[in-house]
Amino acid sequence: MDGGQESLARPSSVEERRAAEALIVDVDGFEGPLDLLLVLSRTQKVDLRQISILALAEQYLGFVEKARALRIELAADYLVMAAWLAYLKSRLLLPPDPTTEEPSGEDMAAHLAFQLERLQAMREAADALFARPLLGRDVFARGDAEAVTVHRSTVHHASLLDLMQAYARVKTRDEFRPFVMDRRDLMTMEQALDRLRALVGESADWADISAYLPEDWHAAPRRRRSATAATFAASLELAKEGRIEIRQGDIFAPIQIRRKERA
Amino acid sequence: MTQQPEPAQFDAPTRAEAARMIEALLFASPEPLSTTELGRRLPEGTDLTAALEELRARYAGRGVELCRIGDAWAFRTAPDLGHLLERHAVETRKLSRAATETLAIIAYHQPATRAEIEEIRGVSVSRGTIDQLIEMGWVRLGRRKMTPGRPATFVVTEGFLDHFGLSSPRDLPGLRELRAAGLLDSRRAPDEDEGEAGAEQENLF
Amino acid sequence: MTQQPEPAQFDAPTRAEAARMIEALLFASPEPLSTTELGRRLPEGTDLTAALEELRARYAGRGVELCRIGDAWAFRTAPDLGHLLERHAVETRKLSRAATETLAIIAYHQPATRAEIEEIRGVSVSRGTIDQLIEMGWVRLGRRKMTPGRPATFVVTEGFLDHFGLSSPRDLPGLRELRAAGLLDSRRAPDEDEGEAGAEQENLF
Repeated sequence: MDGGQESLARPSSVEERRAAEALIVDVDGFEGPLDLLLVLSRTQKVDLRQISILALAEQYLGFVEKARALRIELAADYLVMAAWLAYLKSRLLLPPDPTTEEPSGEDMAAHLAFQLERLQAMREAADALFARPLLGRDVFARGDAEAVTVHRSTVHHASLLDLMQAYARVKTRDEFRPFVMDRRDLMTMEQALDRLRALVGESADWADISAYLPEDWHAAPRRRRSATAATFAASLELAKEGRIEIRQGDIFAPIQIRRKERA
Repeated sequence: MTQQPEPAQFDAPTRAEAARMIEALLFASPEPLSTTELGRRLPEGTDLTAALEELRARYAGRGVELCRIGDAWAFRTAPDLGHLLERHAVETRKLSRAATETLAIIAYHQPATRAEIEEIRGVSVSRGTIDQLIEMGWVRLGRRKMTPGRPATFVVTEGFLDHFGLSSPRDLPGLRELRAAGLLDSRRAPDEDEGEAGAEQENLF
Repeated sequence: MTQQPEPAQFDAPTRAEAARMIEALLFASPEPLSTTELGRRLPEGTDLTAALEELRARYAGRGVELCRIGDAWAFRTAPDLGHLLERHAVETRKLSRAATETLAIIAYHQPATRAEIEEIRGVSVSRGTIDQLIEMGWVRLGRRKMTPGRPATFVVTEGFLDHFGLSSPRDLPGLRELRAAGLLDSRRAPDEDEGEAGAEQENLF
């Protein structure tokens, strides 16, 4: 990037020129606008308390201008800081307005100076911390640790209730076999429906549904019950289809069906 | 931390300085250091023997002692303090379902053979399950059964009765009482551990 | 190897005996042991404070020193002997500037909220930075701040103190000067809402 040759703060030495160049090239290298301000402030004075915030604001705004001219994308917080510094600059340059409740430009500048000083202090503190004798680098812990031997023993626990429940569980397993239907004595609704469809067309007269049960399903009560239920369900289905009519004279009276005459 | 004066770089260290250095080296080293190795690490001209002798005397009778291991040196905890470095951790765990059932069957049917237990549980009983109960002191071998093959039987112990607060196995509540107490609902509680049982539990149905 | 008489099981040990025991325990452990942990391991009635003081004096200026780390104690090699021990040095990943600064801010301003860290650095703190410090065992969550939103705070750990050779956060380098210069005050920008301005800055030190 050849723009780096142009100086920001009229650097006198090669180092400073390099630093100014780095400012533009390494925009991503800054840890935010405050960090950038801190770096810029180094070209002014070493003592942050003596720094000219106004000059610093100028430098920062100049930096942002330059970055824009070079079409370098600046993150939003750099632009927010630029706007704020432009505002601060105007407050510092204009005579104070006695009617406003807003803090004076001097107060705002003083706080910025404080922030810079504090950031610088934290940076130095971090360096001081890492300059200490560090564990694993300068100071060492026991190398051959005689780790505490832990003798683990497991005590298994069971209560009388657990025992009784376990016994109850094994002893009653047989009583709880799943119920399996005996298919031989079961008529399905499909079977009844097929049968009924074939038979009901023949009769226009009312007839008990029991008359429709198959011959061999009459005798055994279990088979009769199953067949009756299936035939009844099938007749309901046919009535729904409009093929038959269904009636019952009274509660528990025989259920009768007949072919429905087509209109 | 006390900052010590840096020992002179090129002069041989005094005996006290050398002892300090060996102390730090042996402390930080994961394994014993041989005299050759120590010599390599210390400034030239160090009188190793004298320094090691001083250190050995210094640590004699302390909680940590300087030990010679073959040709090497290391700090070791004084043997009489070994007990401080041990800890006993006791973990309480619920007896597995397989073990509880097996224990219950032995308690209710004793003396019970393995075949009998398997018949009642409907699954085979792993050797480990009975071993565990024996190890816990709740079950022991009873008399062999006078049937073909003379199979071993298992019975519950005094320790078992003691643990469960029973004066005799006859005190165990019968099935009728279990039913009255609502314990015969054989639906499994949802929190029961199926995992352990699973291995042994073939489906009965 | 000198065999010491086994200390009486039920009497409190003498100060010399207690010092021997602590010496063995701390020597064996690479991690600092808290006074609570030491108390648990030693016979009841042991005067820990006196024994630790005796040990500290005994090891002062030696190659290995007794260090206080927060509420815990550990033996560490003397800092001036680091050059002898380079072979044991663990290559640590170099921390990013964001991480070292964040660590310093948490150490000097603790308990510090994320917002406070961001205010000082003038840039948002990525989740990963604090996570990394927590993972290294140098930072942990402190109590929530009693300000609106009850933000979480971060504080440094004993692992931090141990790594940087500090007995307590009060020993942080330059802490006094920084405080005197007002650089540890939580001062808000004059054009910002005064409402929450550090009304409740709990100061640890």
